[in-house]
Amino acid sequence: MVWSDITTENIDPGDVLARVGRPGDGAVAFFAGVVRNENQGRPVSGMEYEGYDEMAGKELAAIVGEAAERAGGGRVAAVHRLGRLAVGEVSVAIAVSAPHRAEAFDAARYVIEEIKKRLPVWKREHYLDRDAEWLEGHLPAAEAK
Amino acid sequence: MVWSDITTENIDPGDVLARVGRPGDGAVAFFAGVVRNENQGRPVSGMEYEGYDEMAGKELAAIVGEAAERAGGGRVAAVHRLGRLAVGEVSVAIAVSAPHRAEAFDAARYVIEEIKKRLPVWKREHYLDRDAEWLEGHLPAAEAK
Amino acid sequence: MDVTVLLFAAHRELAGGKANTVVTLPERSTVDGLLAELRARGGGWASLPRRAAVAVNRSYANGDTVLSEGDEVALIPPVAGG
Amino acid sequence: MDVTVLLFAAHRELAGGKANTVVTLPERSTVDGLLAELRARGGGWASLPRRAAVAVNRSYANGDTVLSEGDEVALIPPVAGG
Repeated sequence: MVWSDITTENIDPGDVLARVGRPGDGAVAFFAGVVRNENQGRPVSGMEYEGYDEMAGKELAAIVGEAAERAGGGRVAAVHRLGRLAVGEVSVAIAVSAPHRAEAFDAARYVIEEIKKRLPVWKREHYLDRDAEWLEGHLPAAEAK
Repeated sequence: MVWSDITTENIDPGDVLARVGRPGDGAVAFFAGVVRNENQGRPVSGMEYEGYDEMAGKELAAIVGEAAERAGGGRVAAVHRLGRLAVGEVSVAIAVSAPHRAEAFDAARYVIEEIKKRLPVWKREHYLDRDAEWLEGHLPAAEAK
Repeated sequence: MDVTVLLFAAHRELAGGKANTVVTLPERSTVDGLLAELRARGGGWASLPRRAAVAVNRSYANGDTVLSEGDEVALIPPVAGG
Repeated sequence: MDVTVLLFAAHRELAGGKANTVVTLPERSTVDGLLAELRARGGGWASLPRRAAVAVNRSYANGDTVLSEGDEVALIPPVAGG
């Protein structure tokens, strides 16, 4: 079982956790990314996430499918939020259940690392003391010259 | 901030998650151990956790303190349940928040690995098709001859 | 043939705020050919980063990927999700 | 001097179901001395696993830890929490 979504709604970690788990699974791993109140010493007032919506949905689905396979057929759920988020709000949440803990941790970690590498999403940090800025990101591996 | 508990009550992952997180933390990692419905092919009806209660509380507190230090002063919460648990019930839950994801994952992983190595807790698996059995465990490092 | 070019985030600002634009290209143009064409427009387009990932019809593609009429070509700035 | 020995899980069953027992030992006995004394009792005690961790007053201790009057000595079977 895999589930993924790109949303502009508030993310509830409990809802994401509730999507995984089955009688043969002994381990549940979860990760959430949260908007911080500072970045490299600059006070932050919020974060604006822009996405290439349709491709982001397809790419996130591919990532959770790969993660489920790595977790030996474990259950994987992931959701990424777009739009303007306040400090403390959840931007991404990932839940994995698997028979054993190593698989669950590895799959959850895989999903967040792949999101950072390949999900077509960008973020613009809003500061208390200066203008907003697009943050430096990772160039996806498939690269035109 | 650290929090830990040994309990005979049902564990609610949302309660444990709610104990971590602060404005400077961008990452939340969570792990839950769940009673499986089988072990090495044998159908399991439940698990009975016995603990050396007072020492388990002290040892779990030490583990979460070590984890918080590893996570650069991150917040760490962990709870272990004792008593008779049904399949699907949560035996242990760990939540960590930290500025960045590597620290949060590492600290959560540290807590569960140390629990398995040193928490004075034992489990007796109850089977559908035969008598219950104490499971093989790990000998804590400080060892008498 | 015509392809639709999508721009996002910092790229969009470089190109004067446009989110997408239709570009007419010779048949069998490649992704690299399209990028050269865009940069040749000058202005903000000239400063489109030399390093850019490209997705054709919502899948990552290479510079030598051949384009077809109606393709949706997205220039993907370095991604920063999570 | 008297120390209280706590037994858990499989150990408790080896020792006839007793969760704790008071043992009288010579002054300055060690943890290893206590274990030898227990095994010498025969019956289930004789089969207490050769490899056992020991906690004295709720902290892990070594075989050569010296015991004192009133100590709480727990024999810790291989642990299996989580």
